[in-house]
Amino acid sequence: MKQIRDFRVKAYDRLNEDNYIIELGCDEELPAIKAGNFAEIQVPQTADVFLRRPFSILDADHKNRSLKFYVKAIGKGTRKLGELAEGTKVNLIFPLGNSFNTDHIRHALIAGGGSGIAPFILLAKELKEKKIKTIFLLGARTREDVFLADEFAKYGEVLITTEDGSLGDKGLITQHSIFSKHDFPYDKIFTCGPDPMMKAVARIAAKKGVNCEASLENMMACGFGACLCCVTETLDGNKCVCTAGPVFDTKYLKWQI
Amino acid sequence: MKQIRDFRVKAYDRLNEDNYIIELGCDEELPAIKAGNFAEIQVPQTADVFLRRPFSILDADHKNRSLKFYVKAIGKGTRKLGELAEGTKVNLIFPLGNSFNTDHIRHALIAGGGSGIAPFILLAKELKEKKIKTIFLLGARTREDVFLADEFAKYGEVLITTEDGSLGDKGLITQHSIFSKHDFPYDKIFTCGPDPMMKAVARIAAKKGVNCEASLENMMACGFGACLCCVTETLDGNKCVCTAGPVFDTKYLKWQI
Amino acid sequence: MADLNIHIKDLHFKNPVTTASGTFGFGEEFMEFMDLNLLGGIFVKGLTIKNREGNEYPRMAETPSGMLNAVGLQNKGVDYFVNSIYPRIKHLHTEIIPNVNGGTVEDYLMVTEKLNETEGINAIELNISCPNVKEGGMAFGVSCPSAVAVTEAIRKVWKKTLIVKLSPNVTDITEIAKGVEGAGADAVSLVNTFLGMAIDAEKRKPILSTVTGGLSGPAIKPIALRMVWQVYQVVKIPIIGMGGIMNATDAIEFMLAGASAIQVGTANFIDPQVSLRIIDGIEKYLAGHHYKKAGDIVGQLMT
Amino acid sequence: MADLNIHIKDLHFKNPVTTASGTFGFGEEFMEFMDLNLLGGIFVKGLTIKNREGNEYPRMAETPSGMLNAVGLQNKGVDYFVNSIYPRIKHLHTEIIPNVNGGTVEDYLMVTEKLNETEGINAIELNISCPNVKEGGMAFGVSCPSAVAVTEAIRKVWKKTLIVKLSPNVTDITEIAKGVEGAGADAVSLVNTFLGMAIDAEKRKPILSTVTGGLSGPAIKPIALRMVWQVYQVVKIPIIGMGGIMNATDAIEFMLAGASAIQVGTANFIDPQVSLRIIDGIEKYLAGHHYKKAGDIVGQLMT
Ligand SMILES: Cc1cc2nc3c(=O)[nH]c(=O)nc-3n(C[C@H](O)[C@H](O)[C@H](O)COP(=O)(O)OP(=O)(O)OC[C@H]3O[C@@H](n4cnc5c(N)ncnc54)[C@H](O)[C@@H]3O)c2cc1C
Ligand SMILES: Cc1cc2nc3c(=O)[nH]c(=O)nc-3n(C[C@H](O)[C@H](O)[C@H](O)COP(=O)(O)OP(=O)(O)OC[C@H]3O[C@@H](n4cnc5c(N)ncnc54)[C@H](O)[C@@H]3O)c2cc1C
Ligand SMILES: Cc1cc2nc3c(=O)[nH]c(=O)nc-3n(C[C@H](O)[C@H](O)[C@H](O)COP(=O)(O)O)c2cc1C
Ligand SMILES: Cc1cc2nc3c(=O)[nH]c(=O)nc-3n(C[C@H](O)[C@H](O)[C@H](O)COP(=O)(O)O)c2cc1C
Ligand code: FES
Ligand code: FES
Repeated sequence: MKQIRDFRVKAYDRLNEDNYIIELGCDEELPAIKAGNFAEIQVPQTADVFLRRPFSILDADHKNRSLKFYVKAIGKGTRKLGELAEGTKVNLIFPLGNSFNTDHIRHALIAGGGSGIAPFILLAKELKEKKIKTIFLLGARTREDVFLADEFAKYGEVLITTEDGSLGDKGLITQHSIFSKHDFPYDKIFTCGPDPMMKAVARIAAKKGVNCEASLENMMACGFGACLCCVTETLDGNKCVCTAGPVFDTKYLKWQI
Repeated sequence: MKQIRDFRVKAYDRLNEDNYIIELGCDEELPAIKAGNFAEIQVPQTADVFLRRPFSILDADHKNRSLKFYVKAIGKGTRKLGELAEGTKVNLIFPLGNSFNTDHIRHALIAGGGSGIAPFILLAKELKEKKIKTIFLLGARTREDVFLADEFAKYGEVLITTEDGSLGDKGLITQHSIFSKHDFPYDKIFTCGPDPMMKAVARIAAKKGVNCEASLENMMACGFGACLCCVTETLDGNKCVCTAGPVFDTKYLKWQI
Repeated sequence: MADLNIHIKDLHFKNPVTTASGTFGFGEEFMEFMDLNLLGGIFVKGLTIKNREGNEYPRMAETPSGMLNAVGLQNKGVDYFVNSIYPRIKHLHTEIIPNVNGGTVEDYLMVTEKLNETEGINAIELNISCPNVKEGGMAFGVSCPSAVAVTEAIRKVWKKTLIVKLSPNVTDITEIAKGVEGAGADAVSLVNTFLGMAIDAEKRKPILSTVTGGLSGPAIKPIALRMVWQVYQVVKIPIIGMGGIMNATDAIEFMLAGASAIQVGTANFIDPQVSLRIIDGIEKYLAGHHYKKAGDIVGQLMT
Repeated sequence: MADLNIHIKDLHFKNPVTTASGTFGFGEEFMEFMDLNLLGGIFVKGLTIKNREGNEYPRMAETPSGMLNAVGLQNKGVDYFVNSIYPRIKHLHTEIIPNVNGGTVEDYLMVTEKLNETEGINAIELNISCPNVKEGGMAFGVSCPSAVAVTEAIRKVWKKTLIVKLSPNVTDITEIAKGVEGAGADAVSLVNTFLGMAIDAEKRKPILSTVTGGLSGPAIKPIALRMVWQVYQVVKIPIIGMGGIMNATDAIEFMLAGASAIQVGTANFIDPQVSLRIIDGIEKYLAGHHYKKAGDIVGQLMT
């Protein structure tokens, strides 16, 4: 059940200058939250931000009634959200969107590019609970852009690629050797990140005949299906990323791949 | 010389729920500030306030490089300005406007109505320095609306009227007995407050042949003569309250009195 | 408590607060957030005769105190509405008002005829002001003769309440309002969005796939309010006002300017429950100012 | 460093950043805040043939991301400008451009003729778009024939650069722009303010003494930008763009849409030094994108 609820800033975890984790707490019990769900956050205390901003739910602590979000500061809203005093009221609409499908998997590959890692902590937890073996492939520009690797390591092997080779393999995520090895044991790929990277991953998945789900980050005005602004082209025509997604089976998307 | 300068919130003095004194500090030396001058404050951290807001300078501490403002919270900007965390950056344009004329006075009467008291602390200091005897007449709706009476008492006798009689004489400021007494020793009246009250005071001053200066609070867009929005009608036509005022000799104003 | 009812011919709003077409889906998107039966009415997403996929992504840009949209009337067509959507929402105790669109007068007529056969629909809103479609849409609403022509044509076939939604992208909105009144409209609703544009300076590209889009939100409120006030001076039919309404005070301003009812649009995206707060606020205002009914403040601006 | 110079016939802006009429006084109000010589130009407060007291107070209302004004061209008349104000500011190394107003074509002509005799003035801006005066003003700018007529009349007597300032309160701004281009304008500036209104719901009264006023500020930016882009498609003369410019990015957006220069208006009230920041920002943008001159980005939006 979707909620509109006031939270309060509990704490920040500053990953580096532009990246942070924000923890928000509330008084009532949290509803059920699934891996892939997101929240529409109303950024307070600024004249520059009119609409809410969507963020994947990084983690949900039902006992402490708090949610965590990983945020990369790229503009007005994401910067302001990183500067609030402890205790500041922040209004959320959540949980929104669909979730990843973890049925019938034996071995999962999670491919997160750049800041596209937020939905994967909850997913990692779900996969672990289901005892599904998981490998994490994190791609970034440089070592400074690799986040949460230690966290993911709790749930499976972590492989890293950086474009400049400063950490892990040098190159793009799709150039990692696991894709060229003869042995490709994964029967499901989950991906999130920049569009070109997700398309490249989807292309590989298609070639290998492996099911692939991508979490999209289109521009949204509402987040709950009212405005029809956030569409992506699918085999069934334009679909709202906020309600039909954000997670899509890549076969269903009309990506030129 | 007018300045555009960042200050920081140093402290609040909460007078009651809707009235407060805000102290703002800066790093550089303050310019000369005269009684009657005001500042245009950019209210930070809110989507609701587009333009700056004008406030009389209540007090200036040159040694500690801080300014004080007395604010009555009546709307979006004045409420937000009362809720800032210590250290919040606040931008000011100051000092703006003209000042009171304290030349050739023997005995001054200061008549402040409601929240129209802000310009009178600096004026009281100036009058005291010049050894000009001063009496303060403060009018308000109820005793809860009388502010800074103790402060003014440092500079002269304080008389109070309240509409409900909860403090001092009952009635309007202009109904106070000093105006009806045969003996009217004052040769200058300074007034600030709601328009009808200032007009009534000006009427009495005219009748008694005493010079009267009023500090006006018209709506301003800029505060420094650029927009021509803040005019008041004078014998010389429309004049900007922000540059020709805020202090006017009431004889010069085209008030229907 | 003040009487909040508003009647416009066959249409009965239990209060003056309705939701604007294209910002409230078909109501269902808001069911988890509120009791829809509390609303005066719901203007549902624009309908066309055939399925429309709408414009390409990106369709949205945030602007100061507002947003641009270029949805382009994405909808599954009037038949799908009548057969699949309406049956799911017709039980609601609030007026459901379809928003009728077309590229030609014939299109408008065809959509209207489909709705004619649908029981429970007491009014349609003729959208002659959509800035986001290549054909028809706003083109009808920015010229008086074409606005009159389409209104007259629909009037002939639609006997229940006919609301014509005006475009603000005109030199003189009073002329168009008078025109459609003369052509038989029972009410006008205004305003639709303003044609605007947003640019990504770094990429040197428009943000919207269609270059231009429709501006909505509080940014446009002062202009919308002026238009409602101007139209109120010249027409006798009721006005349904909108454009940047975010709270009860905004709504009351529109009513004072001459609107008998109002529509809440973009505000729904930011606070899905805002309409209920607006109803509450109007009630409080009426009580506080000792008005007996909502209609008593309509056009009561003292100028 | 990129070349920032812009030439429009006799007019030479050392950079594309100028200040908008009515928002920068006669420059003197800003001398304590900045070195005025750094500006491309200063469009001074609107002038009329006789002294005008302007409209009654209140003349201002704040709106979401904007403001309404109803100043009504308060000024001491063109003679006072020529004899008393101009001598005080003519030494500035920046273009001083008078903004010419009138109730009739004859008024406009008389003001222009007074300026004709004033050395150092290389351009005038014909304001046919002021929404705040009862006679003339916007009336000229919302009809193509009258816009053309006043432009033609002035063109006959004013030989130096003639800029015509367009009203956004029209159905089709391209038609008016083409009209004044044909009538001999050397440039168009757009937009003036949008006709809007603000209401005090508690008092049930308009906030402005004139009921309606002109809306400016970031709220109007998306519409202004769209109009500049539309006009750029149809005229060959340069465009001076404005409407809600608050920073360098906004200014660059207007230039990409087709403006050769820009005017900063309402932003001056909030940050009197904003124009200098905008000049800096444009320089950085040009350098960052490897442009040789400011003119290279004009109209370079990739659509
Ligand atoms: C379902 C979903 C989940 C998301 N999860 C996360 C998350 O967990 N962590 C995170 O950091 N971000 C996430 N995002 C992206 C996040 O919403 C945007 O970064 C944010 O809205 C930007 O706001 P801003 O005010 O900082 O940027 P603005 O100042 O509004 O814009 C800055 C620049 O970024 C561009 N931009 C803004 N939003 C988007 C977008 N959604 N897609 C592409 N470009 C955009 C703008 O065009 C502009 O060029 C998610 C988005 C979606 C739709
Ligand atoms: C020279 C000058 C000195 C001032 N000094 C002080 C001071 O020392 N202390 C103080 O508390 N206030 C002072 N004021 C008034 C103060 O500027 C306003 O109260 C403030 O701008 C209101 O801002 P807001 O955002 O809270 O109100 P808003 O939310 O903008 O408005 C709330 C309501 O107040 C009305 N309003 C707003 N501003 C004014 C105004 N200037 N005059 C009349 N009605 C107005 C609005 O129309 C509206 O109805 C002064 C004003 C001037 C011009
Ligand atoms: C995303 C979006 C979609 C819209 N779709 C329609 C539509 O289909 N038909 C219509 O008549 N108006 C449509 N509108 C216009 C609104 O109904 C309304 O006229 C406009 O948004 C102004 O009101 P507001 O400022 O309160 O949003 C749409 C507006 C938005 C923001
Ligand atoms: C207070 C005020 C006074 C104005 N006076 C004039 C004027 O005298 N002549 C004129 O052509 N435009 C005048 N304008 C319009 C501005 O020059 C400009 O066209 C408009 O404000 C839009 O730009 P902005 O959004 O950057 O302010 C005035 C605007 C304001 C806000
Ligand atoms: S964001 Fe509004 S429908 Fe998806
Ligand atoms: S407030 Fe702008 S001139 Fe006085």
